[in-house]
Amino acid sequence: MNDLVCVQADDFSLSDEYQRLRNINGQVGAIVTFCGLVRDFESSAGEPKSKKLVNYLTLQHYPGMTETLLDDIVMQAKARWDLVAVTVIHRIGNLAPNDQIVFVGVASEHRKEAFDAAQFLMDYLKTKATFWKKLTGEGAEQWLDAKSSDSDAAAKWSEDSHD
Amino acid sequence: MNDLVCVQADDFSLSDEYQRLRNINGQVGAIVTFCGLVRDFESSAGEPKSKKLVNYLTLQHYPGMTETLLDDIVMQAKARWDLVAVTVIHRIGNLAPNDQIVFVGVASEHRKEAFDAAQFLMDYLKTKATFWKKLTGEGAEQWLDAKSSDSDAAAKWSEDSHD
Amino acid sequence: MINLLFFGRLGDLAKDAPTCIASLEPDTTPLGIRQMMKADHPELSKALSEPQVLVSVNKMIVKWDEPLFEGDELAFLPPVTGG
Amino acid sequence: MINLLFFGRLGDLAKDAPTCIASLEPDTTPLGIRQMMKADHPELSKALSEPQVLVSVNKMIVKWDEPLFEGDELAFLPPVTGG
Repeated sequence: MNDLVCVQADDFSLSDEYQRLRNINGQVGAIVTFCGLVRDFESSAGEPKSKKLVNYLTLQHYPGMTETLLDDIVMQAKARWDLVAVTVIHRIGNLAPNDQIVFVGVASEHRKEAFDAAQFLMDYLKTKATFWKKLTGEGAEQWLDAKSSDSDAAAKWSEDSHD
Repeated sequence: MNDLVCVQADDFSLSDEYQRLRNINGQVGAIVTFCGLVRDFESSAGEPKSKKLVNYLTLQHYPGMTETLLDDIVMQAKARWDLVAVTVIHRIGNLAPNDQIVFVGVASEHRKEAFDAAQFLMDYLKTKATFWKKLTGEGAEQWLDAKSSDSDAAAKWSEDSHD
Repeated sequence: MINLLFFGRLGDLAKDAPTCIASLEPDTTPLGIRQMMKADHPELSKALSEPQVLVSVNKMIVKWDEPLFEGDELAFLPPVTGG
Repeated sequence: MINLLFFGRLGDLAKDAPTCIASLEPDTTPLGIRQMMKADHPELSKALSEPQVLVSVNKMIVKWDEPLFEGDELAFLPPVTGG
């Protein structure tokens, strides 16, 4: 299997993950990567205008369940598009501004499949995988709310009969 | 300006380009990268079933005109989406299988803008920028035809009234 | 015995709540356990009753009236916010 | 003088074609130059006549009947295939 799914406290290297995808076989013509970073200001779901200074985010997950859900999301993507390989890495623990949170990488023959699958994986990961985020900043802790824009983005993939 | 447009014979480093985008400011929450690679087999536009072994591709461009067109494509993307920074690098000269041909990187606050803009940039770059590709393989040279799927992909962006 | 897990904001509210239920009565469900907590942990019980909260048994999402069995791992999941 | 540039497959066909036009007659257009080549470079002229071929003057796409002026750079562009 050419796919890789990992939940880890350690940082990841975009360069290493890219090289792995690039060297899988000679038919890889397109590689799309997504990296999510911690921003230095975060707005709550209900109040997009009021931004809060971030000291760090704490990423919690449900060990065992998360990996199963991520495997399932990757399998769905591979069933839907013609892909050579997929990587999903999600970090947990305390993450400071500019730290990497999540990596999604997709290798395929042509670019459309890689773009669509990477976006699908992120939309599903945001709304289905068992991660929770707590913001520590301005002397207070606050669990972040799910964003309705994320559920809308994930719902779009079930409505589409064709891509 | 945080944007970078470059046509060069030299290889590029995904890692360096990613770090540049990552460090522009603290509001970067999403980075999407696209890398195009030379595949070891290439099919002609008219005959998707008959694949030709690739010894190398020769990338030619129109110096001066290409850079102007790429600058214009980047400006269009920045007018259309809220982006922090964009990088477009396109290589020219002889490129062997697995070599990197093109890099597009987009940094933004949220992921949707970065995904849409990266895909838009690639669709436009494929159909508007003055590059030509010659395939050398199986003892013959052959200029590659434009693909109708690429023009269709680019046309989609003008039809969409909303993204 | 049934193990109880509370994630996200529910974890903060469940600091004094039991982490397991030692003796399982027949026909116990996640809903029943939520109601059991009403007396000693009213704030937690209220948070568990919010419509977005999901419940899983042995890492599979289930309905609130799913019957529980000895050895099950019951988890309460607020809306996820990964990525 | 007008410089002529041929890209992609047109460049291969234009190996023996002139790279410039030394003396410019009034009202010359890209179409006129294409027709001029018919006699000595019939294959190139035919390729230039394909409907997908675009023409640029000083790196801007123009119509085939755009008037040309002394010092212009005229380029013939087959369909692009970058990326």
